[in-house]
Amino acid sequence: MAGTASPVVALDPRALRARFPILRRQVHGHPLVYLDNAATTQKPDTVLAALASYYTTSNANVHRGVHTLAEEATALYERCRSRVAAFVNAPDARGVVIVRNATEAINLVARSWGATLGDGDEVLLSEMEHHSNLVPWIMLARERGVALRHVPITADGRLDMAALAALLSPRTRVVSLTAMSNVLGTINPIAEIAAAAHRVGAVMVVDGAQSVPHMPVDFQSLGADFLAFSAHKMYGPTGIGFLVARPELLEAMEPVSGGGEMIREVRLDFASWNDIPHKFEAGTPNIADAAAFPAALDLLEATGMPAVRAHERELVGYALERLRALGWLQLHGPLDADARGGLVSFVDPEIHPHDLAQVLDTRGIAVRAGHHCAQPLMRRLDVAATARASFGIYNDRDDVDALVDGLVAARAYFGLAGESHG
Amino acid sequence: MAGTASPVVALDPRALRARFPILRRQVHGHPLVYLDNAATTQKPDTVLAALASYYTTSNANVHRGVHTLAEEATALYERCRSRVAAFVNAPDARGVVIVRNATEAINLVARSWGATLGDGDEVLLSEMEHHSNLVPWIMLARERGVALRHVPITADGRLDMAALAALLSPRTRVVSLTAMSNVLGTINPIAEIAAAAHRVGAVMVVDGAQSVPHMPVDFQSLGADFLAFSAHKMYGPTGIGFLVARPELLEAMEPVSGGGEMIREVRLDFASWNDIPHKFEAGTPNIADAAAFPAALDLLEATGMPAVRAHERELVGYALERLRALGWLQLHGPLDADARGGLVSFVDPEIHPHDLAQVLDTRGIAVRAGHHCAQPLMRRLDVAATARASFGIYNDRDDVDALVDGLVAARAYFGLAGESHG
Amino acid sequence: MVDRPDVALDDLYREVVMDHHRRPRGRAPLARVDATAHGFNPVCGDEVVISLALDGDRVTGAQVQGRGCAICTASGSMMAEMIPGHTAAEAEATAAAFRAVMHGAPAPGGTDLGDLEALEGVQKFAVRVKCAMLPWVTLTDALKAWRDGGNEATSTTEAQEAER
Amino acid sequence: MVDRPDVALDDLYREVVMDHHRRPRGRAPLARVDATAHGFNPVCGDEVVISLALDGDRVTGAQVQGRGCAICTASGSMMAEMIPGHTAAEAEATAAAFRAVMHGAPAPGGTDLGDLEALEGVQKFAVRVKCAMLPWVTLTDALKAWRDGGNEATSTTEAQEAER
Ligand SMILES: Cc1ncc(COP(=O)(O)O)c(C=O)c1O
Ligand SMILES: Cc1ncc(COP(=O)(O)O)c(C=O)c1O
Repeated sequence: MAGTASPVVALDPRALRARFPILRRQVHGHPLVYLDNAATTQKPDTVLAALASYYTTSNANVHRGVHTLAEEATALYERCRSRVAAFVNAPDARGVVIVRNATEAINLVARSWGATLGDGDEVLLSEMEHHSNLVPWIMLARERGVALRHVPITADGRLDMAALAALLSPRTRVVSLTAMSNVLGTINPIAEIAAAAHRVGAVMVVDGAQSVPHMPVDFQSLGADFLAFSAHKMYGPTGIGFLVARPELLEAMEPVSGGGEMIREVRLDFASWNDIPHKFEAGTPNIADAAAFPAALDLLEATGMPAVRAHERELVGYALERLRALGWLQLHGPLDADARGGLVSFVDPEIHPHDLAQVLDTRGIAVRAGHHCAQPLMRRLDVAATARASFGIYNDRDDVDALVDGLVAARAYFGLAGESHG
Repeated sequence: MAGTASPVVALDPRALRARFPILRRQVHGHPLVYLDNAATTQKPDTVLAALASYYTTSNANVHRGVHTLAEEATALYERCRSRVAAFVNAPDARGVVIVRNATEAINLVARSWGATLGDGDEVLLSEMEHHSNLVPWIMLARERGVALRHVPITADGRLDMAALAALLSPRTRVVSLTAMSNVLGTINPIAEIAAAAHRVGAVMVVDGAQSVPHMPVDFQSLGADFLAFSAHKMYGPTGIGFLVARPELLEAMEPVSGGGEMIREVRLDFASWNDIPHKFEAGTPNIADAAAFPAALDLLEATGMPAVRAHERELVGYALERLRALGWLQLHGPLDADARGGLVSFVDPEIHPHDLAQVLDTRGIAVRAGHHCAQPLMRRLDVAATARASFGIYNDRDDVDALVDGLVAARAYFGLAGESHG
Repeated sequence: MVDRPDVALDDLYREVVMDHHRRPRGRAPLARVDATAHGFNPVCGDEVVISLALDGDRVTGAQVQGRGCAICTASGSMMAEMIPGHTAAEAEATAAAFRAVMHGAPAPGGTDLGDLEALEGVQKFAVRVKCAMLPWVTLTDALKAWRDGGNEATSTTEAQEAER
Repeated sequence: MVDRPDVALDDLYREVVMDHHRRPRGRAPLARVDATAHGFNPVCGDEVVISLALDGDRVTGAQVQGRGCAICTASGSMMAEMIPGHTAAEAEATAAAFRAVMHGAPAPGGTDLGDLEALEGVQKFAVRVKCAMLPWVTLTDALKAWRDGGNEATSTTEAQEAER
């Protein structure tokens, strides 16, 4: 994947849409318009077929069996690991730990790598982080007296890079940031930050939950030390996610969970660990979903991540334009589509996001309303909640138009003026 | 389920077999004879259909969305919890934490409840435990100076109950035992042990990985405080398991993983927890597999757990009889079928278990060979490894016969005498 | 797929509900506050603060502040209108009756839910039940704290709505 | 489903392999031990202990003990027969060549694998590759420890076979 210099072939959302059976569903008598992709994406037929195929031909427990099914299941499971490594251009498949989700990946780093930290050490986060990249560090701070620092955001929803530079110091042992905000859409300059982090001797943890599904992500050229993401946000099954790491770091880390698969030798009161990445995978893993996930990577690779990004960039540009034109919405995050991923958070000052989402739902339109697991950011933006529309490879301008019509209809429903200014 | 006093209707393994598509597969030109059910079971068509149905109609992220799909996905996810609670007769669905597997469930107890232990406290385990019920406690012992004690086993592979009584003391804070050994098959008298544990003030942790799938298990009448098991060993999907607990205990425990879903309020440097069981479920859970698992419970409930147990008891009795009659095998575990679950471990003193499993595989017979994640038990039995045949609801006497023929053929292949003495 | 009868928006946003939402009652500050509680819905970030004046065990005044959706606002507004003049026990009985209705049970005989009946349609919208309950959960907490001698409490819909 | 050509058992258990398995060479204790290592396959519990006598950097004697399956035993027996008379570097080259073959690569030009060629079929049985490699992984460790000045080492197939 990485390094292919072929020209970007535009993706065809209609053709892609046909691959997702759920998109033929009706909601309240309307065709489903699914705009909640930042929460989770839908799954293509090939992922469902791969799941069914695993269970109807090769299901067995992995790593320990001589029999044919066990061998096949093991090969399928390990194939997921190498496919993921290739997808993000990791240096080595041994650096890919298969976990439940991005949250578990970040917790693993915070707990295991975090165990090397103590009083006086600092972890640098930001005001735009998801709870999954805040709470594990808050737990670490409680346990080990580590200090948390937070990069503030600018008025237009970007990381304040000057403040970031000022916060970095030799005390900084970890910098952990989202590559793309799930509320603001902001794409953060991770490569630049990673270089700065390394200069002060910190490790760079990248929350790739939103970036890996929606743009080309190259672990090595980012200079990441750890990268966390979830399969379910990238057209893969629920229940499986990844921690991609530099193998040397994993080698030095202690496991956080004990049991089958992760051991080398066990005595009643002594245990030694298996090699990486196995020492971090205790118990029977989520084999079926690992076997199925490469089908999602096939789709993304066939589409091409540059094309995915170009499509969503175009779509968010169109959405920003149409939503701004309504005139009554507060939009959060940078207004420049180049600086943001394919999602937009907005607030109608007169209709609570919950009510807005409810009205949209009756028209078959699925958006998310709430704090998006970013309560500190909500406080910073001085809102209780926002509504958020987030795009995937199967969305197109018609979906944006349906959203805009829905927002106008909501105003009408609640008896508010709702003339489009556009 | 619990308390139904209807007579046990014998199950029909042939009819059940028809429900499992993989059992129509050929391996090396032979119909698959799947005897590795203690490692993982196969999945019925209804589980596959439920999985597909979830993804093609209701897939969304849970707990936070107003839209229809999110509401449906949440209802399906929470339905799994209440179905599991009912299946094991838990006092309250709030006591059911959805995890990845039995291993994660035991780790959760060892880490979170274990954090209340310290020097001088003791954890009582046994010589027949799976690594998943040894290593988490070894890790705890390392961290907190807790002492581990182990109930020895008798010559015929049962817990030495006199030794157990002698090991229990007011220092014992946790008793954690398997309800059914995955190597010996031994069914342990958990209710009696739980009562004894409670008398000294210890909590009773039950590793139900092998018992819950194969016999009626009633959380309340066992007197369990915690019960761990995996869906994949009970005809459900991989990637999902359960910790069933008394809610009061969960209330008092700290979460071990932080992120979305599990919080009440998050500030940049402070977080408070959601209510149980949510505070233990950080990040997007394995929604699809939770939605699908009740289909496996449907099958088990329709079959009836007493009938499942009766079937497997009968089958293991037949297997013990036929394997003993061969005359050259070492059999491990109690020879009384009433005292054991539907699995049998054996060693041909002249053929290494790996080689035996390999020969069986060429005949389409899947058995496990190895230490079965029970290295201390292997040492106790003075073997490097055993071969193990383990039964499920779709196995019948023909499968046992195929196994016996395979064992005879292996002897012939390796040029050893192999006359049946039976 | 979950069976779910098609629901009309108007079931949720009845006339009476919309009226309370647009002109919420009970916003004015009280001269004296005897009990107060802060309620929080972690699912959506909604917050309410309930302040009560009591004379003996009779509620004489109620103020409802905060930010919430139409359902939450209307529910709080109805509460502010209903409970003054009632005893603490009566207010708690109303809260209990309303919770029963929200969870699909019939209102216990004899309870007059007044305007709250207009929120009956909310029960069909599982996520929104918490919105409707937030003011009432908070009220219950304020009264509990007042009985226990304290006069401040913090509560969440999760804590009290978990049993449903 | 993984593509997997149907494999015959005889590919795994060739005549030569079975012969080494039945009458393993190199079981006799050495008069002098200059290097030793303990190898362990955590997947199946197999263990081997390799002891070596060296004269300068030439292996003069090898003992292979332990318990393992037919493949592991045969592989160890072949080793005990092959390496005496060879230098440490030559023994290591043989180990490297054998590993290459086990992982589907051609043997580096010029290496004579001797009886080990009979184990070629093992490469089709992914799990069994570790069985065949265990004695060689352990040998490599014994020689490494000897070079490093120590004379004892512990190794596992996982550690060295992970890169494959
Ligand atoms: C007795 C016992 N406990 C625990 C486990 C661990 O189960 P899992 O690997 O699903 O976590 C197993 C199965 O391997 C088992 O047999
Ligand atoms: C930026 C970001 N980080 C982390 C997560 C957590 O992902 P998951 O819930 O799959 O662990 C999410 C999604 O909810 C996210 O948007």
